[in-house]
Amino acid sequence: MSSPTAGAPTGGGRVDVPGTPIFDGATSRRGIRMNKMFMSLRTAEARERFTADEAGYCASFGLSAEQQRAVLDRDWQAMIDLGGSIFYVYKLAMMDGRSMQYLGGVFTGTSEEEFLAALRAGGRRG
Amino acid sequence: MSSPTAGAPTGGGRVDVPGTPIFDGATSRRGIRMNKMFMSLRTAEARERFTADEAGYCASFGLSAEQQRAVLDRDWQAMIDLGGSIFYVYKLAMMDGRSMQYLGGVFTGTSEEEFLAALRAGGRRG
Amino acid sequence: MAEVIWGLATSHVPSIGAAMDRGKTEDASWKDLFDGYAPARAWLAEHRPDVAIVIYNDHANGIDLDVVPTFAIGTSDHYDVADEGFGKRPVPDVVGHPELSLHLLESLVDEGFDLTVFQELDVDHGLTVPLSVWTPDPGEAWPCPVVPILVNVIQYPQPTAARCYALGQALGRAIASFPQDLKVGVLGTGGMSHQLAGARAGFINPEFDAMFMEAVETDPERLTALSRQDYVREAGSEGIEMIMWLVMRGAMRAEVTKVHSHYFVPASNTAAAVALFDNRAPATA
Amino acid sequence: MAEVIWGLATSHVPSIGAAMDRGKTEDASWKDLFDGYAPARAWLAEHRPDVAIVIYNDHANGIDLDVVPTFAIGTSDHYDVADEGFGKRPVPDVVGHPELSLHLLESLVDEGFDLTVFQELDVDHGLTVPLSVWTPDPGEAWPCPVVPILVNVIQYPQPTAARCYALGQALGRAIASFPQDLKVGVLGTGGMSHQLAGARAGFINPEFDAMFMEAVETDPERLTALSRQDYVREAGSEGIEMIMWLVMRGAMRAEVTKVHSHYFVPASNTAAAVALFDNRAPATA
Ligand SMILES: [Fe+3]
Ligand SMILES: [Fe+3]
Repeated sequence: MSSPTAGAPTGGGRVDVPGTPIFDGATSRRGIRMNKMFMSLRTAEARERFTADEAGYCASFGLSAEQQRAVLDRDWQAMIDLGGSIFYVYKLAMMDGRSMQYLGGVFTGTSEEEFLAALRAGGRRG
Repeated sequence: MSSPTAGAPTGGGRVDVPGTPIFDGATSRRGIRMNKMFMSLRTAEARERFTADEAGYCASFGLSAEQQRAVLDRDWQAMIDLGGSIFYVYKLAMMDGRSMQYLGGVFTGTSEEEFLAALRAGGRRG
Repeated sequence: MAEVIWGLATSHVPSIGAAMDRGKTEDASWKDLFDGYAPARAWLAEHRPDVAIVIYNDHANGIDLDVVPTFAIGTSDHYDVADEGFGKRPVPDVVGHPELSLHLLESLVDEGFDLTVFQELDVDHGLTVPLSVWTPDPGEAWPCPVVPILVNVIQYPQPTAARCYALGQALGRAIASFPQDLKVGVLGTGGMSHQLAGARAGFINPEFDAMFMEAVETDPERLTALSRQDYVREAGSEGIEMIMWLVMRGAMRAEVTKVHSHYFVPASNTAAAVALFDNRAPATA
Repeated sequence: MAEVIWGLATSHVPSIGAAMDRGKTEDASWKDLFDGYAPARAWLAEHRPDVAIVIYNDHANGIDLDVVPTFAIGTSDHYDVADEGFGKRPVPDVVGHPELSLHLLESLVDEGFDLTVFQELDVDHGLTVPLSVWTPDPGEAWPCPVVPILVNVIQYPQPTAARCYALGQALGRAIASFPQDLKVGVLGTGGMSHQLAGARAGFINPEFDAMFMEAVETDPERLTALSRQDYVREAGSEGIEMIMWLVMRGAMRAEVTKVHSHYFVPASNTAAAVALFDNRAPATA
């Protein structure tokens, strides 16, 4: 077996770091309907339709019942667990007027203020 | 300078063969509006709209005046010259009930029957 | 570990599928082609894999020109048969094998192949005609799940023949490292010589095709030394898609055993061929 | 021949663009960051290229998850600024340079990089924030046309750091072989350490960032030896996007001269940095 490509032989392999969701292929497959729904929220017209009937809008994108529940309940952790990519989930958070620091508080079990204070103090350490 | 990739150092470079249109990046850029229009003709609904108003349909896809003229006149050679990919142009030919052998006749200046006969005799030689 | 049990090279001309769908396989203009498939089909029926990997290209049906990937892989569990403009072919939709797809993707990216991932994809005649060549009467379902691998052969710059063969070799290693015991069939599709547009439309080159057919079995490296210019000149502007056979061939052993091959002119504007290779070492006598 | 005159590494955090768009650059929480940009901006204003190549990733704005390319290049003459959900940024659309794009594509594919071609693309903060870091007040137009090169850093498996650096080296050769005399600026974007989700959200690693900042200038090979696991562990799940700096660095000479760098925590959840490198051999004394 030869080395087929410069830049190839080193650096690959799976990733597993505690406390760190990895958005891999299986996760992306699980979340694709929900993520497509989040991406659609870039237009004002879609945001209006979503707001008028959140459950119906979710259903039209084919979300699973669990995913729909997570969205309707604004269960941000569940959205990530059910295949949401943070960049896509954040579209919904923005709609709700929530910041990435608010989400950070949710994910770390602290308040937005505490999370922000930790960032201002130089960030959290692994 | 090292060899960066197996399968890379040989075989590249530009292509120039007489009598042979090369669908390269510049051609594809030139033809993209027209090719997108051709691709849309996969649905019956689009074919109906196209048939009802060919010029209007072309305009809605942003074809250039030359491209629109080529389409309306069924000037198959001009469609290729103006950036059409044969796989896309063929969608329109199919709509018109034209075969790839008919197009072959057009491109080679013979009739469909002569073109077909040449194929049946083993194909044309370069 | 998964193992490639056979490789099947076959043209994917849409009219081959249409002839089957319309019951014309006994017509004078088609009979020799379909008779030529019979020995391959018979052998394949005895050697059913658990999953098939189909190397093909799309033809303005599943992918538009706004995004043109050099190499791509589907990771879905289901691929709809595309409506190419005259209704869907009356064949089953394609069941995927996402676990194998994702394993291949990870291995190939780690080896430095820059694949594009399709999580949703409609598959056109480039994929379904080869499945029909293999299995003329699938009934409700194709014989096994499929992993589609797409190659850009339509828009210059296509990957080089050498790069396609290198992809195939890496694909072979990736298959071998799959943790489950699976028997894998690999289909390399397209070709042989043909050209659809230009003053040279209708071009067929049986000498080049014969050389290619021989070399793909016994000396594939020779085919990797040919440039894009060589392929377009010798095989026609659409015949360059034969580089997809090299992906299949790269995934097989250095020595393979030809089970059957057949060459037929013309299927539409194309020199149509089938070539079936057994990838298992010959049984010791 | 075209020549890389400088390389600019910069974070592309959306809030940096928002702070500029809303006139908040003098606010206490932002002033140090923007003051830190000043020396780079002054030098860049004196060294205007004819074209800029921006290495970036999209964030659910220009590309959806149904198609995920490992590496892609735009070949258009125009890229609209994306509406990310709160209206388009009040900055100019991006003018492309299709001739250079197509030359780079052909060279890179010939070297065995399997790029995806985008003929149409909306560009998001990943591309426009770096342009704003460079040029805070573009007026009607950015300083020069742009070639976008996209890297998948969002969905595992990302390309390895080594593959990104190899792409950069091939990009450097491709730029050098462009027939026109053009001065080229290369922007590597993203980073530095940050993580948005999970129990480790808010993670920042200034020691790793300092090591990376030093090594990207003086010993980039060292950074190519790090695995995906190393990047995610040390830089956070989103900090892995720093591999895009390596594409920029690969396109430059082995020896570069740092003009200026600055490091700032936090811009949103991110350790933000700028680093500007002169690619021309120091004038002989
Ligand atoms: Fe084909
Ligand atoms: Fe980013």
